Amino acid sequence: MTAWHVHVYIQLKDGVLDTQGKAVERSLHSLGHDSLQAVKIGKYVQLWINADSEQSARQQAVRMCDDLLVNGIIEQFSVEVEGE
Amino acid sequence: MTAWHVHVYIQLKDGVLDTQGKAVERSLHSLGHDSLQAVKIGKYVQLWINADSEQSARQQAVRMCDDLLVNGIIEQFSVEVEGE
Amino acid sequence: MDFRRYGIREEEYLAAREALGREPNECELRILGVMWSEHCSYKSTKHLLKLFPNKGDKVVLGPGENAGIVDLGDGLGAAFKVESHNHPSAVAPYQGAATGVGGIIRDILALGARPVASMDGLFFGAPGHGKTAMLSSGIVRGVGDYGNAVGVPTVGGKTVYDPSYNENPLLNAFNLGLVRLDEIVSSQTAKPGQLVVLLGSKTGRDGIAGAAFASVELSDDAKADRPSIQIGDPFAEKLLIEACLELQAKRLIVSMQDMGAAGITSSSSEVAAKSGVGMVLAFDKVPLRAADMEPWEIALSESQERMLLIVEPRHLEEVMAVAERWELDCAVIGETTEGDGYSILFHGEEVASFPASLVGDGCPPIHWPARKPDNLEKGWELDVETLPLPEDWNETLLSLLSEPSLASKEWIYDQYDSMVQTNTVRGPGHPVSVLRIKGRETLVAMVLDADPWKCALDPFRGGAEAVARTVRALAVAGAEPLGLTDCLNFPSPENPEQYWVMMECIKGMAACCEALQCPVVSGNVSLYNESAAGAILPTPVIGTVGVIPSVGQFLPSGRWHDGDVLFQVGPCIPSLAGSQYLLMREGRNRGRPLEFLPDVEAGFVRRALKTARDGVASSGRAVAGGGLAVAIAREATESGLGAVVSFEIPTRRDVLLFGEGGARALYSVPMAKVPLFKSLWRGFPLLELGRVQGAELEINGVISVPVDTLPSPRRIR
Amino acid sequence: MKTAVIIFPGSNCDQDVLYAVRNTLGTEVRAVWHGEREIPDGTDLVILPGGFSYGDYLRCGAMAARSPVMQAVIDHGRRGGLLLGICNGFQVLTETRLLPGALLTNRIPAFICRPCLLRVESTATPFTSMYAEGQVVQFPIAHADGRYTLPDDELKALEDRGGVVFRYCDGAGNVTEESNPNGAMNGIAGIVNEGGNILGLMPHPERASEAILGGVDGCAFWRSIFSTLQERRV
Ligand SMILES: Nc1ncnc2c1ncn2[C@@H]1O[C@H](COP(=O)(O)OP(=O)(O)O)[C@@H](O)[C@H]1O
Ligand SMILES: [Mg+2]
Repeated sequence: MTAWHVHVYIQLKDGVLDTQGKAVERSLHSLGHDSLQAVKIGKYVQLWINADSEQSARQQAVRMCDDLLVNGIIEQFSVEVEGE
Repeated sequence: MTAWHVHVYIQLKDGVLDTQGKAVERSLHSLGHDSLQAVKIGKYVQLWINADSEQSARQQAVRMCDDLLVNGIIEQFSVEVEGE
Repeated sequence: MDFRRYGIREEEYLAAREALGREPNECELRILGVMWSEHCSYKSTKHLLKLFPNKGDKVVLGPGENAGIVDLGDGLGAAFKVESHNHPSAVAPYQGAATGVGGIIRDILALGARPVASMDGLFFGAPGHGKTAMLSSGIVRGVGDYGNAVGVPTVGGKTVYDPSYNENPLLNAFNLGLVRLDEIVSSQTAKPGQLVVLLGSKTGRDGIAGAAFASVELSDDAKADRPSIQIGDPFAEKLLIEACLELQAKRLIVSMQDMGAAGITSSSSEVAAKSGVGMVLAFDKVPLRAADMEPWEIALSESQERMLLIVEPRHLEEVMAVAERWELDCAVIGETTEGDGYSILFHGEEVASFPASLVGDGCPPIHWPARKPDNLEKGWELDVETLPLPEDWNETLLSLLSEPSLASKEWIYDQYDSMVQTNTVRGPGHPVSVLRIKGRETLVAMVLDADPWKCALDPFRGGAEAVARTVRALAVAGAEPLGLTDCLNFPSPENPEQYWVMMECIKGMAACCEALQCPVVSGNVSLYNESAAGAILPTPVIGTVGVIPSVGQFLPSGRWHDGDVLFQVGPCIPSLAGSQYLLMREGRNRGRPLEFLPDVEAGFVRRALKTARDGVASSGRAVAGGGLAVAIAREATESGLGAVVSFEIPTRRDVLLFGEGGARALYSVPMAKVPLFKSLWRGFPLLELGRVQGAELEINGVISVPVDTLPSPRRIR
Repeated sequence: MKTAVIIFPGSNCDQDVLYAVRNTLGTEVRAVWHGEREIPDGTDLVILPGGFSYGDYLRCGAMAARSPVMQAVIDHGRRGGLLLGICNGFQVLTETRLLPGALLTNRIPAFICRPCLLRVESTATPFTSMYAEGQVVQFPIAHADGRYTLPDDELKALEDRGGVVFRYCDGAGNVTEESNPNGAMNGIAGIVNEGGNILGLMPHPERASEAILGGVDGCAFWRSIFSTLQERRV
């Protein structure tokens, strides 16, 4: 059993209006960051999981996403696994 | 000028209470995810920036972090730049 | 021993050494450094606070406890207090404000009271200034997110903008709770042989030495040595509230103390000292978030959402069961003993030991020298006749109503849940906030106010005026004032002129409390509010609480009826000194505020109370910021009605319309009740102003505006 | 009529709802802790109250939707029992998928608390039978995440079956951009499931159920439920 460090990136699906992103975009513009084209705000979840293999760690992480971490109606996610 | 897609990962510094992570960890455990050791929750911000070079895009992103996106007292961040 | 490293002054070091009869060790010095900081020890102000009257028929618990308690009648008490979280909010606005709200709620909870209402005092820099937008939005979000989640409504507050707060914004958090008088929990009732229990979140390295941090001036390059800021967890606080109230209802606790500044050390030594017992704590029993914490870090950690309980050994099991149900950590960390020895063990070794009373009471007071500011009188110079009259009065009124300090604070209080708990009869947006108490007739009313500009000009008069403003507002609404709490926000006391100003402010406040028989039951001091850019205005913030016997005796504001007669009661000649009008016109604060007249104030309060109780008016509002014209405009917009106002002017028009100060109120009275109203106010200056009618506001032929063009807060129906 | 109010850690409108139901109807109301596996026998109405269950960390209502008591609540709803989610409770219902869609951060990403006007779109529900079709009522809102959202095809299906029960509107009953406080699609403030027994809404009827608090438009909400249940009995 090894401990795996899993990174989960969650973002709103395309087409779902990201009001926080829009608000941050406006604030950054008003601070003079003119080269900024767009902002999108999501979640960065780190999980430390005990598992026999990288694959099993990934599977478990995906299951946690489905069970709780991600709302599939509005969100999408990707997973990266790192050994420890 | 190219548009660069910048990924910013923000997390709480070590030792700073992660109220969300704590609650999510408990909830995942109660859903039976026993192999889970720890959870940490942060932000995943995506920026689209116009810049001449990757380096300049990175610098601008870091400045946006300092100006607004990140509270240096409690948070730390890392940046990844991707061409478009 | 390099005691200065720990923020300890030489005389303090000597006092400690003498009390101990030996050299204090490093851990002890660190503890004393924090416990004897200004924030915890009140060493510069303790003797000044004695000037406040704190006794009265209705006072159940005065200063000295976690909060004051006044008697609402029928065995029920209101516990309330206001506290500053200025320095943390300046550095980390969101978290600083949030933990400020959480902290004051635990103060109230520590008495066994259920927190039912919050108010917030916000003092921001000039709206256009670089940091103001970021600081104000962060602070407001912090107040809101914490209060909203924890389920305590924010029912009112005070917001002031002035450049003196540019670098040093103020956040004062007020909370009020209800408690049955026979169920008050005390921090003074521990007996030897009882258990010291820590309930709530784990202890981490948050805000270590935050109290000491609050006792120094803000420096620009503070980033490096900033203490790690506390993070608020309103979710944990909500559980803590329910758990503590359940423990109290089941009578499982002997004594309780919140953990605020200086964490475990402060709370436990206070309980020991006040109860007259000793205490032995084993720090290895403290549930930690970071494994490698040193004893002094554990001692001083300001991790939030923790309470200290004193429990009889036979109740421990039940206490643990309650904690488990609410999913809170709970650990026995020590016990009370005979005598007054307070000692901390870590892995079996004694790391600190002193008499319990030493930390709380042992700090030698400091009497800073006071000197009347040289230019005080210069600031009083104001020859009104040299001021040009406004050219366009409509425009003047409209601009005044849009001045940041006078404009609607909707953008702020809309972010606050003001209605949760379903008791809010009048929430933010009204001159007083009013709560009902379920199952009773009585209403509780409260106001938070301040007038820093007048305090700066004449601290005695300004201090008195600030207190008077709160009491007038309550009295007009029909609320008998029972007591008040105050937060003294001032710059460094080490400057003799600033010290003098603070002292005079306190004297002025005390004089008004005395005259109106409104005792001070709790409070807080925040000094060193200055930065390289300068000092803040002297800013005593007053939170006053009153009781209205029944809904029928509550006089609302903004309830004009068509055909009502409008009156101003009170001395007719206000002053432009420190007025919003003058600040707006000149951009500078000057003039001498009106003299404080104790008999007039008392006479006003007596008559205003009777006016509300006898139901002789339809609407009433004390005249405050912006003067009579602003009061009329607010009543008009809230009522959705116009008025024709025209009266003899005993002085310059702008002075009467925009001048401030003194016991004055605006009433609208149904025609049929005018004789009654007049007889009620006999012996007091009374000025008939005009009539409620139409949809235009017309004042003495100079102001004429349609009411629906005045800036006004939202009206739904 | 027996009502059960579920209390999650972090719920904060639980006592308000208990009080409003008792005060308006005088009927039996019980609090049920989230850790229970069952709801009391004979429960007619289950209410998921407002608040910040589990701190609203991660996503509003997400963790509450997965807490132990929810299986019993879901079963109650599936059996046709009346189930009401107010504010956070509505968020919980969407997270359990008993109601379609999701509640996202408000158009202006901040908490907003104030009275709101609502148009009653459907009186054919057990919760609104005592209102008039198109009636404008005032209930307060208090939330940061109330922007009701769902995919276009589902939105159409929801509208087509008359599943929208309340919409934000102005004083004249018009659904406008300005009268929509959070950017919800089609101004939607409350919806009902296909079975007609599960209702979720963001505004708080329990805060509009007493004159002293400034409004009584919520009373008919509780009375509707009461009379529906009476009728079902006979
Ligand atoms: N920070 C705040 N939080 C909540 N309510 C506030 C706040 N600031 C002002 N208010 C509310 O806005 C209204 C006006 O506030 P204030 O600034 O004191 O102006 P006024 O001169 O009318 O008293 C009051 O009802 C007050 O309770
Ligand atoms: Mg006020």
